[in-house]
Amino acid sequence: MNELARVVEALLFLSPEPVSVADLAEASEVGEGEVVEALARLREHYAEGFRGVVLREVAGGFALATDPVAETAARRLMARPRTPPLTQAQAECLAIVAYLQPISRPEIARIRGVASESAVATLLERATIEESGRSRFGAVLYRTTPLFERLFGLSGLDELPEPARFDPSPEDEADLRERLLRAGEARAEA
Amino acid sequence: MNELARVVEALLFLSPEPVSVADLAEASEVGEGEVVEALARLREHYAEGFRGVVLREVAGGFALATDPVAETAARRLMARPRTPPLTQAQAECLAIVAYLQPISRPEIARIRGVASESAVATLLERATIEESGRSRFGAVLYRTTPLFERLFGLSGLDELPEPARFDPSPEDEADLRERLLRAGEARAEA
Amino acid sequence: MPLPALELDLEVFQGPFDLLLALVLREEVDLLELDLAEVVIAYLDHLEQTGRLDLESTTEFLVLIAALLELKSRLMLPREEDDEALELTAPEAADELLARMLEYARYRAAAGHLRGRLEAESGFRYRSAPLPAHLRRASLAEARAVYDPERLTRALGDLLRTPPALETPHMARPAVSLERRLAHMRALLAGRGRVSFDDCVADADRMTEAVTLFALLELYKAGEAAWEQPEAFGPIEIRPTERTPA
Repeated sequence: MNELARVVEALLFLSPEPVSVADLAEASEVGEGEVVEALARLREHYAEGFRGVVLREVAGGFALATDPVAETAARRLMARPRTPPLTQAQAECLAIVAYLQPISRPEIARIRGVASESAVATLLERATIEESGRSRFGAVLYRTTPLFERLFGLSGLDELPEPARFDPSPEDEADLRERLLRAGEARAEA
Repeated sequence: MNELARVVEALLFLSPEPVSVADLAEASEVGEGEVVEALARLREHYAEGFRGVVLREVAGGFALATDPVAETAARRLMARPRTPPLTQAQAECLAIVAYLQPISRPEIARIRGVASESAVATLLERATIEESGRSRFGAVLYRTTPLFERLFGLSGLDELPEPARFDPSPEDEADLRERLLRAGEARAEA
Repeated sequence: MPLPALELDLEVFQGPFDLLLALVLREEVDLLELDLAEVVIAYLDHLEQTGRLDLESTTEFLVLIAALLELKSRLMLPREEDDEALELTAPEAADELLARMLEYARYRAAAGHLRGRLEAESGFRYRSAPLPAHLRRASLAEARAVYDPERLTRALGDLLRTPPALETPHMARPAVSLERRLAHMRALLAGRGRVSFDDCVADADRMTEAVTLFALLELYKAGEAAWEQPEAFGPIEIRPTERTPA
């Protein structure tokens, strides 16, 4: 490992948040290209599956994290609960904010069809979403945080799959329509 | 590196304090002899002078620490205040400390109605608040820092805006601390 | 319980719920004629009979019924000549209902994706150890004013607010409880005899107003109170009846 790679490793070890290539370059007083090279070297060292620590690209930067191989032991040592899993309501609110940000709570409720206060409050408390100004009608707007990207292992929001991927296929949609209509006809004949 | 060495590496990576062989053995559910062997393997990997992070044996156990090679760059990286937007939890904790300082963490939690460790830790980490002695019950007290005033463009704490504008019941004459605690307890019961 | 299994026996319709939806979509049943409260009650009865709560289908039901309610309320609104936004024809309403079902389906699936991702990430832990003391001091010289002090004052204002509070299981967590509004109205009626609805909701938000209206209906149903509204949009006068508990 050359000196720059060593410096970059140390910076990632120290920093409590993912560090961008630009920040690494500025701190090390080298060009971004050199940092990218040093990161590639580090990545070889930290190839997943060989070490207890892995190099990850999350939330617009790079970070070191433990390999899941150590999760059970880590839980015993740290006696700290992991982020609790999301309830269905929380997951839906988070998905809506992630894709439609900035978005207000009334809009979230409109899409979900139910009031979503408690789920939104929990997401705020856990800092996966945060306020982002107000709409022109005065409603608080929400967006996701860098912590969200880190917890979900996203290098950036553009890594979220296209929302259309989750739509029912045209066949399924047509199916749904037809199923409803058929039921209607059966009823009309009865 | 075998699996145990990987687990030990991960545990040392996560722990802010040196970890004893006994604790490493307990968390990994193996004998101390095996941990000592795994540490020997790790030591080869972390031989000083080759990595940005080194394995140290210090009072009380083993710890990972950065190599002095990165000292200057680390100083540069950390010297720049990190100022991402405040989350609601962070803004609330900071407001409580700013208006009521010095104040202890249990009191902050009582006012907010929820545990506030991670938000307080972030504010400490970003040096907008700092410890300021202990209460007579032994709890750590917090106050804002000069950096806080700088980041908020205040020339002194007396420049903090009057709470009246956002106060839902400005006619209430009780002491601010008392009112906040009262509202917090009502929230915790809700 | 799959939703189609819900059998309805309503004034204008008899049959399974999905058929009702189909008929509304094809405009064979007039949404204006349909008593949606009856649908809700039938659903609640059904839940009680089956004795178990399937969150998935309950959510689906809530989404559908909320959509129907909103569409119906828009159909019922008096049409203003100059306000085209309010004019929603039945086919438009039907299209919107279907579009809304599809939109919700999209985010429900996206939610599943996110949960999977979080699960897959659960083994990775990041280091959160504090910085060594000599690195901890951010340099004052590099600090610029980036935050608005008003953000703090606003947060303080939020903290001073006492919540209207209460907890209900899972999904809908109304911020206002029917019980409390009932107690509030009973207290007013016991204290003053006659009250106006406006008195009951003085300074209240819309949610509280809505729940208070439910509370009024409850009191009426229980025979505790009667009311009068002499003219449309005029004040509503409420008075206790003989059966009001002391």
